[in-house]
Amino acid sequence: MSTPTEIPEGPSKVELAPGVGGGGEIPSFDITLKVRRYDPEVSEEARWDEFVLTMYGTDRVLDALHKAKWEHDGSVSFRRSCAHGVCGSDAMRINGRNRLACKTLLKDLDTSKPILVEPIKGLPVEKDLIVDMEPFFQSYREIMPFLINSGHEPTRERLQSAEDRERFDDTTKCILCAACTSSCPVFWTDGQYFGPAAIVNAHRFIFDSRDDAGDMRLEILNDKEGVWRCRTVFNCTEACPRGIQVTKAIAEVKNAVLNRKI
Amino acid sequence: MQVHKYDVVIVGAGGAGMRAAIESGQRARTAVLTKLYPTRSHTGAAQGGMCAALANVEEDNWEWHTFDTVKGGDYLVDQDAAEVMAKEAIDAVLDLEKMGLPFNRTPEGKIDQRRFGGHTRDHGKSPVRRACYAADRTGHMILQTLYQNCVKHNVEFYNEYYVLDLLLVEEEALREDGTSYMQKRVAGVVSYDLASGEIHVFQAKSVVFASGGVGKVFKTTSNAHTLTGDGMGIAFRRGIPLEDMEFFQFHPTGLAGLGILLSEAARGEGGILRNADGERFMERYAPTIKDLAPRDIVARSMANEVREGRGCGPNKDYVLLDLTHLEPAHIDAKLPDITEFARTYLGVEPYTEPVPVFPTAHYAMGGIPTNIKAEVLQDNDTVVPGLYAAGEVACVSVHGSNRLGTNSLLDINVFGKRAGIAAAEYAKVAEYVEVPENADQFTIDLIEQVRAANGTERVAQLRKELQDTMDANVQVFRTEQTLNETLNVIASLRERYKNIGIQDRGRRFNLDLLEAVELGFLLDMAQVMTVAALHREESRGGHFREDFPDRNDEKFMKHSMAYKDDLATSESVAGIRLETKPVVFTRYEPMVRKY
Amino acid sequence: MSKTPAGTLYRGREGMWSWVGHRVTGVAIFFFLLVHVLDTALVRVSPEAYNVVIATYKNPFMAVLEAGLVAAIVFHAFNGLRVILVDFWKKGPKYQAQLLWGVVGLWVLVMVPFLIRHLTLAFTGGH
Amino acid sequence: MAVTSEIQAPRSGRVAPKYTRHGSSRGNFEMLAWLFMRVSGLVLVVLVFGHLFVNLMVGEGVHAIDFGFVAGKWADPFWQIWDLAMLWLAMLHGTNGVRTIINDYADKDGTRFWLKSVLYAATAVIIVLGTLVIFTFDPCPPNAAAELLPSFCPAP
Ligand SMILES: Cc1cc2nc3c(=O)[nH]c(=O)nc-3n(C[C@H](O)[C@H](O)[C@H](O)COP(=O)(O)OP(=O)(O)OC[C@H]3O[C@@H](n4cnc5c(N)ncnc54)[C@H](O)[C@@H]3O)c2cc1C
Ligand code: HEM
Ligand code: SF4
Ligand code: F3S
Ligand code: FES
Repeated sequence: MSTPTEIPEGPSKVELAPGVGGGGEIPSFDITLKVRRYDPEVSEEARWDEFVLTMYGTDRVLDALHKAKWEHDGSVSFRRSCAHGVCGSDAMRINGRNRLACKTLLKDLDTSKPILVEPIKGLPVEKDLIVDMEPFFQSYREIMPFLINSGHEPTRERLQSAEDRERFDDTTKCILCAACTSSCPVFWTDGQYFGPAAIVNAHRFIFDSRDDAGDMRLEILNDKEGVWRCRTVFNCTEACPRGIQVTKAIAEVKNAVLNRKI
Repeated sequence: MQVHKYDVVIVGAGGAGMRAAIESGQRARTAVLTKLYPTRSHTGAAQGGMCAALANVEEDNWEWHTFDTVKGGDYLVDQDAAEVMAKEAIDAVLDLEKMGLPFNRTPEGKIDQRRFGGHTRDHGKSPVRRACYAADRTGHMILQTLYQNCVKHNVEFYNEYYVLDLLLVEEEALREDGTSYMQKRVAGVVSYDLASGEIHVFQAKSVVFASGGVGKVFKTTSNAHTLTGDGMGIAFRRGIPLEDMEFFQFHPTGLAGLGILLSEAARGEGGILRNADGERFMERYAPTIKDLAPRDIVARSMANEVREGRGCGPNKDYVLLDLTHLEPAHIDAKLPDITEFARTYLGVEPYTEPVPVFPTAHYAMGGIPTNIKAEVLQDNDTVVPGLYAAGEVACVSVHGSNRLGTNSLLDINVFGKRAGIAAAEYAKVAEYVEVPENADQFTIDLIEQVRAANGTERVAQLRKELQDTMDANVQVFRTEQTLNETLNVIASLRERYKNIGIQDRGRRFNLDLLEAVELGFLLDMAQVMTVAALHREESRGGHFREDFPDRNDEKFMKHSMAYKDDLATSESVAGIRLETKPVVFTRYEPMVRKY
Repeated sequence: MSKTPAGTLYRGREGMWSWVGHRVTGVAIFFFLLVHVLDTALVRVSPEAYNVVIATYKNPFMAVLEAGLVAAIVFHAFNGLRVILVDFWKKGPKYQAQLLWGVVGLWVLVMVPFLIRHLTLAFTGGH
Repeated sequence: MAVTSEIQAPRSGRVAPKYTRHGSSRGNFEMLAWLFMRVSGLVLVVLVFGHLFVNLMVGEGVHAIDFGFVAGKWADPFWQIWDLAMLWLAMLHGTNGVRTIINDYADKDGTRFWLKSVLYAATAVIIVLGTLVIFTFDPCPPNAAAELLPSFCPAP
């Protein structure tokens, strides 16, 4: 990850291929959006609501939800903020799989059938697509997700080789969206399992050469609700919108615990 | 009325809010109120980097950095503030590294640095590598690292608490010269708990505003849906002026049509802009540093290319960002996220195809006026004791009329830290200000009025019309006529706003209601921006008036200060009174800004 | 605390279905094993008793059940090896889906000859 | 509209009871169990496949199995050890597997306890019984019909 000394200069003028970058007309199409609705203020029963919407080629599921909320039923509730997959607000179950609504293009789904949108599983639903995230963050906090360095503070930065930096690069990408944890069948059972997201964030520090508390985190995850509950189901890896190799990270943590003990 | 009592209350848990919380949390009893889970804040979207003259890869020093900041801001920067920021930048970066931020590294293991627009060596001689970065998710790593340290220090967060009002009391006081004035004091804030729909009052000795930007007044924007200028709006409604609101930065490379940002790092790493003829047009506008010219210049150049018919695509309404001459491996190593955006959202493969881009509303240079201690000013020089602001919501002003890339992540860290320390120190010596009776009444009225609203106008429709107007008339090119037109539109939208209807009348997670409240802030802020833009009859930095295309130092080398003026005195426009505030000069005399 | 409304079935992929398979076969084998030890224990009672029970294993219906059991064991065993590779081999997680197809392939490879032999034996009758 | 007026502050850190972990487990039991599953699995592959092959594939397959067949095998200490190892490993492996499954799906502590008690009791019985059978087994029981016995038995 070192800086190449010279960045190539592009030519001042190039021939552009005809129509390059031009998308032509953006096609529009109709979709049926089915949203799992639940509002305990109204009824203890959940229900499906259907919206028929005209959408465009670059639209995402989030745009469809917005359209449903803004033009049809203002009470449809969901979290969202950044709208481009970096804040982790809008993990939800789209056609049965955990996805970020803002990163799922409608045209990549089968629009001939209704698109099903449900809250993520395993966390208490508060209203419609909004779930209580506290249990999720609690597990995150329990793995001590912060750098602990026992040496004395250097005056400048701590040195770290590019290779050492690369070692934990993958797990630094986590946006705490909970798509992984709420896709894990083990987490669904009793909610006690620390869950992949907590392990991913522990991994980020365990393999950071600047950190000295890896052993403490390994001890925490050597719990009966820790890494050993993972059954390598891989739903987490498939759900992660950041492309983090979650199961691999979990395997690395398992092996780190083993190596420490044996 | 539920009243919580804290020494320090911080509004907002983005970079600035959490940086403040880390400091204040260790010194005083601190609560952080945030409308989003902290890690959802928009600081996480920042990509390119955070600059500091570390001189890790080439010669550099903070004085050059100060100069670039001042020049980049077209000399409207308060130079004392810029100096503070450039000096403290080095520690700000090192602090983050020590907190655990995984910066990219040089072969020697030091923090790596890269080029960014407007950052030069020796007062503009050539580009310099000053931006420290973590791939192209520097903001993400800053946000995560700060949150991690908040967890470490057990900072108390109130997540999904919308602050909707600031409690200020006024008392008569005497100036040094014997004249009397009304001194504001802060008593706390009022918030709305999204989960339960309840109102909570927070009494505090110090309040820090760190609630971020206001990009959602525009349609095409890199900002989150939640960046609705609440903090600025709350302060403004309570009589605090807003400084330099006419200056809004339009980032050159938003994905065409969507506004999603492709970081300037794309150009820092060698990407270039081309028009429909395949020409690298920036060679014409900024012969020395070309594509790495400051954002306002690049954005205007792009808009100009499109205006003059050299735009690309079916509607000739965008230009192209060309990365095809770069090694795919280089692109993957340095720009993985943003190339993924191009692929995901436009279906364009940046290795082989140029990416359609167009300027997108990005950053509010203006905001709540503060001094370099992050203390909020109630006028040009009177501090409101106990009230602080930092980050995008504030205007120190280090960005002047145009912010340099990577200076904002720096700003939030430097002034976030300052605000946190100052707020805690103040709380140690200060007494609580009595919370006024019925402190929550204003907020209850606001909420209940909206909850009961059953008019015929839709919030989403009004917001869309507002955003369309702002995009059409208050974007990179402005004229008196377009601005006046906008004021008329906003005035009619305000009328219609009185007749809105919402459908969700519940208490739990009533986002329908919140969106209506947020629209109220957006309307206020759009109006302030437009009035300020109308007032500034010159072109400077991010503000370009076609009817006044030149910078006019004689008349306008000053900050604008917009006050809410309910009495609608004769000089005020649309209930907004504009005054000015002198710019602080220390080292640099204004020069023509040329790159 | 609000009740979690149940929704649709989660649409997992290779990893999830192989796990479901592994779990189901594991339990099935376990229960068979309990019975199998008990019936084998009859050898301690008397040769007659044992042979009577074992004879019931020898009709075609049981043969099919037996084939199912072997199928379960073979899948569980191969998938168990896959799980072990995922745990300990660096590239295991990356190739888990391919490994599963390998497991299925091997399973077919073992089951076809076995079934041919086992079912011919079962249906043609021994002695 | 039922809305509670008291709300614990701050909201962060308020975790629904279902999710709070009751203390942490000490020791490395779960790790060892996990490791055991893998090691025993590897050994079982050999044992079980060998067992199946010899019993179902060689000669006449399942038809050949009768008292004589079993007795013939267990007269040889090699098969005794083989089957003993298989019995123990498979039972422990299977029991631990089922234990995990009970932990996963039995929500209430009480249910968990009972299911596991039954499981462990069954396992103990089966292992003890199986072991006894293998070791106390007499391939040529005195008063049995000669045609049922393996050929090496002395004629009565
Ligand atoms: C796409 C993008 C890329 C960028 N890239 C760079 C870059 O490379 N370098 C750089 O220097 N700068 C960059 N910037 C600018 C920089 O990221 C932002 O200006 C900066 O992060 C703002 O931080 P903040 O803490 O002030 O606000 P934010 O991070 O936006 O946080 C605002 C906080 O306030 C809270 N809040 C808001 N309203 C309320 C309310 N009413 N009640 C309670 N809480 C409230 C929110 O919940 C949130 O926690 C970029 C910006 C964008 C949009
Ligand atoms: C033949 C070779 C075998 C191999 C290689 C093997 C391998 C494994 C492995 C690796 C696991 C752990 C899976 C995990 O942690 O996700 C496992 C689980 C299990 N095994 Fe086996 N096993 C074998 C035979 C058996 C036998 C004979 C039984 C029955 C007695 C059995 C019953 C189980 C059960 C019940 C589980 C738990 C499943 C779960 O938790 O989902 N296995 N096996
Ligand atoms: S690991 Fe991936 S899926 Fe899980 S919380 Fe982090 S970003 Fe989301
Ligand atoms: S889905 Fe669950 S079981 Fe493990 S591999 Fe992922 S955490
Ligand atoms: S809205 Fe931010 S991740 Fe989707």
